[in-house]
Amino acid sequence: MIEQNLSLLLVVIPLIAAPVTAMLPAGRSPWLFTLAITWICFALAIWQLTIVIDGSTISYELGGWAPPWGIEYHIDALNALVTLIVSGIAAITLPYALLTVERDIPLRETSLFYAVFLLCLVGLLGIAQTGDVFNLFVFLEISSLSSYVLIAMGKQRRALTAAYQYLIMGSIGATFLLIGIGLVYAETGTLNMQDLHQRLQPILDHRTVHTGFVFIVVGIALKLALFPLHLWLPNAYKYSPSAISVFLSATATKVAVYIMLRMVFTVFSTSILMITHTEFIFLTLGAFGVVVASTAAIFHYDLKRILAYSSIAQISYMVMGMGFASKLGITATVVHVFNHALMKGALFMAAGAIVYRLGSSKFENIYGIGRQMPWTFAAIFISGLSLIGIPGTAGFISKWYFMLAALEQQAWLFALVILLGSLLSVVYMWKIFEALFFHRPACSAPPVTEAPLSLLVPMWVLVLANIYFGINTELTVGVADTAVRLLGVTAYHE
Amino acid sequence: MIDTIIGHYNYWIVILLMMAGFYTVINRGNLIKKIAGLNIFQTSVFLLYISIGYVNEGTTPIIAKGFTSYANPLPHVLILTAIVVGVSTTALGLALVVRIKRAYGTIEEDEIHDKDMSL
Amino acid sequence: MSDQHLLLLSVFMPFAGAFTLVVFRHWRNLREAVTLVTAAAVCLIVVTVFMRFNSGTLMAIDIAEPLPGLAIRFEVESLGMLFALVASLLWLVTSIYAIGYMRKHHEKNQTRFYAMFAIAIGSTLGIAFAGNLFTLFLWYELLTISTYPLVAHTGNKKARRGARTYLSILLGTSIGLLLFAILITYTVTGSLDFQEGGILAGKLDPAWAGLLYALFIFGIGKAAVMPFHRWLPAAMVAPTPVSALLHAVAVVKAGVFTILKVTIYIFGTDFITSSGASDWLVWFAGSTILLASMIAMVQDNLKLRLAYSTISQLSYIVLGALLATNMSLLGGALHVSMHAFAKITLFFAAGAILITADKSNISDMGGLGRAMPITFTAFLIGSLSIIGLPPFGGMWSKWYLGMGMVETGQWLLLTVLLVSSLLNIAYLLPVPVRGFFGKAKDGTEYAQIKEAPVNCLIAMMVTSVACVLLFFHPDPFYELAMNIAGKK
Amino acid sequence: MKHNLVLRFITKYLFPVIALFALYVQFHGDYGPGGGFQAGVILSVAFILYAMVFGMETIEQVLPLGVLRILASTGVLIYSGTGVATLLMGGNFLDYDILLQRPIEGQHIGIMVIELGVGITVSAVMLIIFYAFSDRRNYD
Repeated sequence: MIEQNLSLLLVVIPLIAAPVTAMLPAGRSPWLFTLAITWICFALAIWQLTIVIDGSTISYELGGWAPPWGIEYHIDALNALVTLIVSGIAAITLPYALLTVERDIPLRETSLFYAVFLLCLVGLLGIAQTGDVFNLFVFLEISSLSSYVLIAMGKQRRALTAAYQYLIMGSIGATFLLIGIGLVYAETGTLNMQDLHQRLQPILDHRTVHTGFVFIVVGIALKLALFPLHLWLPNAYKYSPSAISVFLSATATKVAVYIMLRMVFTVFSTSILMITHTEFIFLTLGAFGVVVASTAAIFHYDLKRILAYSSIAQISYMVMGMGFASKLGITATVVHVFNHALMKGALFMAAGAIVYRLGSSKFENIYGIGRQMPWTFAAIFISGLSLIGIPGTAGFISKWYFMLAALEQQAWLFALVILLGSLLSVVYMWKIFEALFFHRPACSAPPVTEAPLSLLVPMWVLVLANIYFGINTELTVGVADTAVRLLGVTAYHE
Repeated sequence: MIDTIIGHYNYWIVILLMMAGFYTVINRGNLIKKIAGLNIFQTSVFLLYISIGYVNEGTTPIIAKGFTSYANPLPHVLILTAIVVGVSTTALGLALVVRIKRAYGTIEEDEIHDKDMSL
Repeated sequence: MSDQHLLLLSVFMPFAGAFTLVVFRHWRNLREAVTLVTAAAVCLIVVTVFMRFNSGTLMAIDIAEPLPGLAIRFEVESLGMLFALVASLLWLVTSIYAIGYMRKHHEKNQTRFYAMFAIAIGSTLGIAFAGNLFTLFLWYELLTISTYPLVAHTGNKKARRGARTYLSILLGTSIGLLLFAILITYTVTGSLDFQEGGILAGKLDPAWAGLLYALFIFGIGKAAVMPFHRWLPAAMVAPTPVSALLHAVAVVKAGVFTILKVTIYIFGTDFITSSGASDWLVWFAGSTILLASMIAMVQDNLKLRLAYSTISQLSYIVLGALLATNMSLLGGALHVSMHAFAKITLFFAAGAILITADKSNISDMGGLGRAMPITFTAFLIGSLSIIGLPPFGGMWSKWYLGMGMVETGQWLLLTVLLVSSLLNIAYLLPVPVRGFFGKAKDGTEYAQIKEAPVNCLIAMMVTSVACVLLFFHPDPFYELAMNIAGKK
Repeated sequence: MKHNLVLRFITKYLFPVIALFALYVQFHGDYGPGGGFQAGVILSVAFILYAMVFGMETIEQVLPLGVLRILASTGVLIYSGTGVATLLMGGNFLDYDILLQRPIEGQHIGIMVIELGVGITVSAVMLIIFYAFSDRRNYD
């Protein structure tokens, strides 16, 4: 019973839980309930992955309507991996959220906060599970709307403007996506992804299809903060409550990358990239994104903001990977989606722990804090190394694949950009290390102690995952291989 | 030529509204006007969808005697959902504006920017 | 214990030691005892590995496979064995020295110091026993990172700036060039295994071999070939034991060791000679030898002078690799060990002078030798070994390097070698000479200055005796080095 | 506006008419244009009109914010509960065929219940939005 409805339950359980949470009395009970729900989702996601990891697929028909008329949940290895990331990060964020949320959110709003959090989870899981493009749009908006709310709950007033800016940009992106879906629907008369793929193949050179494709790509590019549409992201991550920074940075943009993969490779196909020259656009914008965002990160003096800019750079890598449009490139993108969730999650958790103790992430307030908070600092250090791509960490694996993809096509320029990006990340990460550890603390700095255990344990789980998935890549690379095969991407030929 | 232009009048309206809305979003500094622009922008898309679903001589898609041609109901259903999304976005956006007004005392973008910078 | 586990133990023992001594951080004596015990244990294990290796046991173990076809693999082969022996033996000596030094110098954060030191040595052993280029790169990067806190140890502005230079050059070259080179190698061959005769021959267009080889030579920033040498003088802000073991032995030798490995097992010496990959690179190494020696002559700070001397000496080994003949490789491999023992003696002496007399500039050391005779004698022995005079070990390596040059008819390079030996005399010997026969600037005698702490003296004596012993009995190292050269 | 007799009079009598129309739209959605979304909005309009004429306090007495929140949540739960019910009865999510013995009746009852949930949530949410914007006692 559970197994046959697995793919659905992953969406429905948090959906039912959200209104229940909203009705719970303020206090710790909403947290406890949400915790249980996220862990259940995580367990189901693992289960789901074990079913599809061999390359098989699950198809679930909502309301018993067969596709392409009804909404279908179509699960393959890629969906399952993204679901695993989203639910896993949610499950690990929740223990972390307990104390930080008590600090960030007024007590009477806690039940609403967790309800909105669950809605955001519903949206993200729904995107990952669904096989219907319009359904995907709806889930995208559920997750986006709830993330605007979550960001606006940040303590400083700039959280409001950040959320507002994100809302405007996100809504434009969603509307673009809607236009694109509408145009494609007008041409094909279907919304089911598999069906769309079949029907689009003969008409890939129609102008309406191109227009639809471009609208879809631009719409998603806004959501995933592709350079130069990234301006909403730094403030949104900087001013949101700590737990939300962790959750969104590790999941929201990754899910947007997933949508891009799905749309480009499943709904359309690799050849549309060549027909519309989008691969070149992906590569160029990705390369600019890597260089510009990494450089921008160097010139900021605020931990969370640097991490946010670094996120933009890392997403640009993923877009470059798509631009290579080869087996290796997409493998790199998929692996990096997973690995980046691990490292950014850990980094934002550590940043949140510092904010928890000091109330600020500005360098001038946190100089030398690494000595008082050695575990937090060590977490930043190791996950920072992973971000740079030091061998032995998860980040290295994805960088390795990006480089292989570039070298395979003898795209020397882009290979150099990837290396340059790594070097720039060395610079900004080391700026953080030095500020946190070797810089003399300000005289007025209050004495602080190590972050509480409930913050440290989730943080270190992610840190250790960074090392584990740098040494054992059976899961990540294995799933990515299967996913890429199912996406129909082939190895690069000259 | 004229026929093609007039024949696609629904698209012209859509494009006109879309550009008007988009321009407002980008150009206006007033946060409420931005949201109004966003609304117009979204509405144009709703119109696009509905006009896609139109079938010549078609009636409301309810089975009844004497009618054989119906409008395609699916775009309507889709757009109903999209309208709900639009309403939620508007409500949330306006709620944010209210709170921004409370926090900053203004809803003009440049003034808010100045206040943030002056800190 | 099985051979494989012994191998793993040798690499991970220092890590375990680091962990243990952090646990015991509040008990100073216990902590330092842990360091010593770990160092001794590692030394013992490596010697055992050496014994078994000599008796013909093949030792190799894969511990994980992060990327398809690229395992984290440990394997013992002659060159790595030689390097591991040198590193572990000298770690034991340095640990003894470091305890005396750190206590006398009242350094802060000693726990961090010892822990990172142990991790750095563990990484060095990882490099030595790496079974493929991928594993080697992994430990190479870990070594860079683990030595960073040691360089920045004092934490003041000067140390931070030095550490930044250190890190940016080492990480920059390794990510920007070395990783690039590794990836190209992998793309071309589909493998990164160390194979006798190399893996690139026949797969890479010889025209590109020179470029790829250059990426390797410059990418391995730890070998300090000019113009990527700036990090080594910058690293001299570190406490002296760090400079002694890491920046005269472990880190820099890891660099040249990697170059040797790449030359022999990735390119293959035949491929290098046939493709002419190294023809233009030898001049970089040659000019590094001369330029660094000249810069060393004008340095007044003793540690800086030694650092530039190291840069120059490293290029000897690089040159040995670039020439890719039996003799030159033998010389290069021997020089890894000979230079290690000599240079560490010099650094020990420099550190001893710093902590007892508080002098770091050579011009202030006039007459100091009479107050610290043992230290300065050790310095003299080290200097002579570096210069390459009998009866000191340094003679052998220079001899074979020179033979290699004669063999290939590189007369100009031979001249470089000889001139640089003269320069060695010019910048090293003035120190003991001034110490023994010179006068202090202000004419005072150093009545109040006693010899260095006994720990430091023991360490210095051990290494200087080793310099002499290695002249008469270079056998263990010589045989290992012969293996490599002979395998060609 | 509290003293405008005409408005007060008309509003009082319009209120039940609007509410009734909302119910019509709600339950006739099965056969003609209509459904929970529309009905929910219409129903909330009745309350909003009343509130605009008689003041916020009057409807807050009937429908305090807390009740509205519970109503909004309940609507969602009715919706998803129906889905879960179909699941438990062995069908797919929201597969109404399974609800009653004859599939066609199942479809009728299923869509009714679903739309009821939608209607409750929509009207409650519209009122919550209205409260949020009109209740400016806390600031200004």
